[in-house]
Amino acid sequence: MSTLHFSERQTRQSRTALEIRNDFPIFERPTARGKRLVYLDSAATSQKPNCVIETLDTYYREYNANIHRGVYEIAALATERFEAARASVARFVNCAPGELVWTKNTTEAINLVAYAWGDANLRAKDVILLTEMEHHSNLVPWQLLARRTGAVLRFIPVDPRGVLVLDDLDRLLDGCKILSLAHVGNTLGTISPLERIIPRAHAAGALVVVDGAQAAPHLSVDVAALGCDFYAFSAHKMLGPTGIGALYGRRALLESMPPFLSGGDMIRTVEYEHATFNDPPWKFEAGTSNVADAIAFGTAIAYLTDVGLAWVREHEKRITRYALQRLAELEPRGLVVYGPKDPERMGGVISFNLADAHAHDVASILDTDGVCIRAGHHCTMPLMQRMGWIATARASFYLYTTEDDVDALAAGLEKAARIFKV
Amino acid sequence: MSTLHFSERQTRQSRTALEIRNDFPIFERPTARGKRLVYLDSAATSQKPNCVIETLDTYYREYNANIHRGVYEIAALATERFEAARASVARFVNCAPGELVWTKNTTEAINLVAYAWGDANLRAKDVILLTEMEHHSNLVPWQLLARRTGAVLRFIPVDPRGVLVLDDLDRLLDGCKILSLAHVGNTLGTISPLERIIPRAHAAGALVVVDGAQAAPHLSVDVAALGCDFYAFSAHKMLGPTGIGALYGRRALLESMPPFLSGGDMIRTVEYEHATFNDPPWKFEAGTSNVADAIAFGTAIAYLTDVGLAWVREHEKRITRYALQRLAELEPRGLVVYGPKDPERMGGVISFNLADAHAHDVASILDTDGVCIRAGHHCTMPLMQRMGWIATARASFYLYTTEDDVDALAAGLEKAARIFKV
Amino acid sequence: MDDFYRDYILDHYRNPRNFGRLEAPTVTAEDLNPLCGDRIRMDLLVDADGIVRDVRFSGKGCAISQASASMLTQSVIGKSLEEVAKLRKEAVLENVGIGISPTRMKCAMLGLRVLKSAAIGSLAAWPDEE
Amino acid sequence: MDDFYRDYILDHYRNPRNFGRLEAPTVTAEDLNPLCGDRIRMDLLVDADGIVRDVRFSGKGCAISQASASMLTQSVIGKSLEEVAKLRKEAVLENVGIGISPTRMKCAMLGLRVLKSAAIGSLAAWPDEE
Ligand SMILES: Cc1ncc(COP(=O)(O)O)c(C=O)c1O
Ligand SMILES: Cc1ncc(COP(=O)(O)O)c(C=O)c1O
Repeated sequence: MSTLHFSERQTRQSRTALEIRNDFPIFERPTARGKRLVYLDSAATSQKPNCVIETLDTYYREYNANIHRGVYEIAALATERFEAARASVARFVNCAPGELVWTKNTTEAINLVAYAWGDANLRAKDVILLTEMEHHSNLVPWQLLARRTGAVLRFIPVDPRGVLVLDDLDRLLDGCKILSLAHVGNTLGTISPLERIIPRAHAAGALVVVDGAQAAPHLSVDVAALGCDFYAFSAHKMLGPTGIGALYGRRALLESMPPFLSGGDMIRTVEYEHATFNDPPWKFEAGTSNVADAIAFGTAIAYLTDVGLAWVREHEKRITRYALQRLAELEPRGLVVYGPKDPERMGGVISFNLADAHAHDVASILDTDGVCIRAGHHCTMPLMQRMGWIATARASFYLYTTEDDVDALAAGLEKAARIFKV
Repeated sequence: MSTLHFSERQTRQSRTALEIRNDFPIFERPTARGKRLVYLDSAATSQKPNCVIETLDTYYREYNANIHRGVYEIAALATERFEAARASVARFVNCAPGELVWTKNTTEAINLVAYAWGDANLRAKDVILLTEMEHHSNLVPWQLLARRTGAVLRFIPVDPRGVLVLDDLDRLLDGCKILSLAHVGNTLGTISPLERIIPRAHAAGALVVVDGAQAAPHLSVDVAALGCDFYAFSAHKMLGPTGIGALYGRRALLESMPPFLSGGDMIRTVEYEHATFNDPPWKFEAGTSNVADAIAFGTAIAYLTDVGLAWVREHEKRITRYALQRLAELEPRGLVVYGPKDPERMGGVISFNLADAHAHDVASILDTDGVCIRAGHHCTMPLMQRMGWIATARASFYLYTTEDDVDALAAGLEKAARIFKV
Repeated sequence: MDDFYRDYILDHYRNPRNFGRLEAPTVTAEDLNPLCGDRIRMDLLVDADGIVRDVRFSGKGCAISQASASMLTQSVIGKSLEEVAKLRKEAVLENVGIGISPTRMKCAMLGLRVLKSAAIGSLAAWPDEE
Repeated sequence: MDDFYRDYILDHYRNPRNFGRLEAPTVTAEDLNPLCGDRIRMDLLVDADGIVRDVRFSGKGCAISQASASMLTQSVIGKSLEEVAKLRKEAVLENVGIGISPTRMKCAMLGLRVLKSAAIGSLAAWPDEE
C-alpha cells in the first residue's frame, strides 16, 4: 500500500525533477566506473544548469571588460549586466540593490560584518550570541573578533535532535550587541525559527546577522519580512558559480559602517594621506569585481525564480520524506539518522551513521557506485563534539534530486552494511 | 624610409600576434557599430583565450564539486586540479605551492598583508613606505592600517616623467617596517628598479610587498631572485578569469602571521571558544574557494608559459615603440605623451592627452570606431594631482596587440583632433 | 556619439557661461563624478522669496559635463529653489539636444546633481538613477 | 575501493592491535586529519639505544586510518627511532596490501605521520606529500 503510494508519487514528481536534470550537463556523463552520477552533496555545492555555464562563456567571448570606469561599448555592457545581476539577486531576497554587497562567498560576507561593523562597535564584555550548531564560517570570525575586542561569546543551545532551545533566550540576549545564526543548519538541516528570534534580539538591542548559506538556495527568503540586519549567502550553493556571494545589509548600517577591504573602485576621492569612500554597496567592493561570476549568479537566480522557490521547497520536502523512509528501513542494520527527522522543520539535509562503520568508509563505498555524499564534521566540529559524534555521513538534496537518487543511496548503504557485516 | 622599415617589421611581428589573436574569441566579433574591436585596455583587464574559457566550461560540465573534503570521484578530481593550478601559478613566479595563497584579486592580497601582518606588527610611529605612483589598491589599505595602528606613511617621490627618485631612499627607509610598491605602474607604465630597492629596504629592516598587478602579466617574475617578502597579482589581467588572484608570501612569514579571513576550510580544530589553524597557504583561504576560476587561472598560466614571457615582453616593447612613434606624429595637433617614453623602462602602458580635449571625450570618440582605451585617473588620483593632470587617456597593450591596433588608435586620435578642431 | 561633439557643445566647453564663483553665494554645493574624478561646484544667489538670482559654476571636466553644466546655469536664473530641486534629467538632455550614451550619462548629470544638491541642501541622487 | 574493505582490514578496525596508552611513554605524539577531524595518538617506549620497545596507539577514525595505524604498530617494535623517522608511505601501503584512492591517502597516512612526528620530535610532513 504505502509502497504503491510512493511509486505513484515518484512518477509524478520525478518527471519534473527529471526535466530539470536535463538542464544540468554534469548528469549526462557517467562516472569513471561507468555509473550514473548520484549527486547527494548539494549542501556542499550545487551543480550548475547550462544557462549559468553559458553566461560565463558568453561573457568571456563577447563582452569581457573591466566595469564602472570604461567608456567603451563592451565596458558599458559588462557594467550594465553586472549591476543588473545585483538587482536580480537583491530582488530575490527582497532588498534594494544598494543594500546588496558582492563578496566571494558567505564566509567573506560574515567576516565583512565582523571586521567592519564589529571592530567599530564592540567593546570589552559585550556579548556576541551564536548557536551551538553554527558552521565554522559563522563561528571563527566571531571568536577572532572577540579576541580583538574583548567581547565574549555565548551560545544558544541545541537539543539532541539539533533543534534550538530558546527557553533561555532572553537571558542569553542580555548584554548582547550582535546575534549571528544560521537560517538552516548545514549538518542537521534544522530550520531556525527566525520569526521568533529576531524580534526578541532586536528588543534586546542586538543586531541580527543571518547565515543564509543553506537557506537562500532552498527557501523563499525575504530579508524585509525577516527584519534581519545582515543576510549572507553564496552563489555556488544555489546553481551559481564558485567565487561569488552576497551580503545584504540594512542601508543605514552599510552607510554608517567603515569600509573593510579597501583599494580601487570603493573610493570617492583619494589623496596621499586620506581617502573618502563611495556609497554602499560599492564602498565594500574593493578592486576588480568578479564580474563574470556575478553576472552568472544573476542567471542562476533567474533560473531558480523560473522554477519557483515554492516548487523547490515542496520537491525537497518530498525527497526528504522519502529519504527518511528509505533510511528508516535500514535501522535493523544499525543505521541511525540524526536531526529533527521532520521535513517541515528541516532543509533537504540528512546526517546519519551506519552501525560502527565510519562515515568516511561509508562514503568511499558509496562512491564506487557513483553515489556522492559527504562524510566528516561538515565544518561544525563543536556541534559534533557536543553531540558525541566522531563524524557523520550526510546526504543533501536539491531541485534536481530524484527518488532514484535516494534509492541509489539506500542500495549503496545496504552494500556498505554487507561489507561491514552489520 | 622609416615607414618602410616599420611596415616590414609589422608584417613579421603581426603575424605572430595575429596567430595569437585567433585564440581569443572576442576578436572574432565586430562591435555594435560594425567596427573591428581594437582593445587597448589590457592594463584594466585582459581578454581570455579559448583554453581558459573552455576550462571553466569543462569544470562545470564534468567535475564541479567542493574540494578538500569530498571522498568521491569528482571531488577528488576538482581538488587535484585546484592544487595543480596552485602549483602552476607558484612555479610561474618561482615559489613553493605552500607560499601561494589564493585571493580574489590583487587588492584583497594587499589587504591581507595589511590586516594580518600589519595589525600584528605595526606600532605607533612605525613607517609604512609607499611611492607617489601607487594604485589606490596599494595606498588606501595602508592609510587605513596607519589609522588603526598610529603608523605613518611616507612616499618615494616620482619625477615628472613618472620615474622613482631614489636619492633620499635611505632617509625614507629610516624607521620603516614595511615598504609596498608597484613593480610596474599602471598609469605611466614605469618599471620600478626592484633589484636596487629591495636590498636597501631589507638592510633597513623593512619587509617589502610588491604590487605585481601590472608586472606578472608582462614580465618574467621570480620572487626568489627579487627577494621580496610578498608579491600580489590578479588572474584577470593575465588571461585568467575575474574573481581570482594570488599572494606570494615567504613561508616563514605566512607561518608566523595570524589568519585574516576565517571560517570553514582554514581551520585545524575548532571548539566553541577557540580554534587552531591549518598550515599555509590554506590558513588564509576561508570558505569555499573559487575552484573553477583557480583552475582556469592555471590554464592561463600554461598558455602564457607556452607563448613565453620573453616573447611577450619583446612584443610589447615593439608595440610600445611603434605607438610612441605614431603618437609623436600627433604632437603638432597638441598630443602630449606622459611617462618615461622609453620601452626598455616601461610596460606596455602609455598615458597621454590631446590638446585641451578631455580624456573622456577622446575615449568616447575612439569608441565610435571600436577603439577601447581608458580615460580618467586610473585609480591613481594622488599621482594625477601631483602631476597636475585632470585626467589622462591611457592605451595599454598585450600579447595580442598588433600594429594595426596602434594605427587604429592613431587614426581615432586624428579624428578626435578634427572634431575638437585642434 | 560623434554627434555629441557639435559646435555649440564645444563652444560651451571652451567658453563656459556663468563660469567662476560668486562673491557671496547664498548656497554652494560641490561634488565629483567618482568614476573619473571630475568636479563641479555651483554657487547660487537666492533672494528672500527663494528665487535664484545668480549662479556660477566652476570645476574641470569633460566637454559633456562642462557643456551640460554651462547650459544648465543659463536656464536656472529666475527659478525657485523648489523648481530647481525638482529638475529632472530631461532638462539636461533637452539642453544638450542629442543622445548621450549610458557610460557618459554621469558626466552629463554631474552639473544637475550638484545644482540639485545645492537647492536641496544635501547630496542629491544621481539624476539618471532616480 | 571495495577491495579495501577486506576482512583483515575490518578485523584491524574492530580489533586494533596495540590499542590504548602506555603508562610511561618515552615519547608521545598526536595529530589529526584536518579534513575529517579524525585523531590518532602514538605512545612509544624507547630504550637507551633508541630502539622502540613498545608502542600503543589510540584515537578514533575510519577503517582505513585505524587499520593502517594498527598494522603499523605491529611492524615498529625493534626498530630504531632513526628507522622510524625514515619510514616511507610504502611501508603503510605494503601493510594494507591494496590500492588507496588519493582522497583517502591522508586517512591511510595519519598513523604514520603521527609515528614519525613522535620519532622526529616535531610535526612530520604528510607522508603522501613528501
Ligand atoms: C598597479 C595595480 N595595482 C593594483 C591593481 C588592483 O588589481 P585588482 O583590481 O585586480 O585587485 C591594479 C589594477 O587595477 C593595478 O594596475
Ligand atoms: C551554514 C553554512 N554557513 C556558511 C557556509 C560557508 O559558505 P562558503 O563556503 O560558501 O563561504 C556554509 C557552507 O559551506 C554553510 O553550510
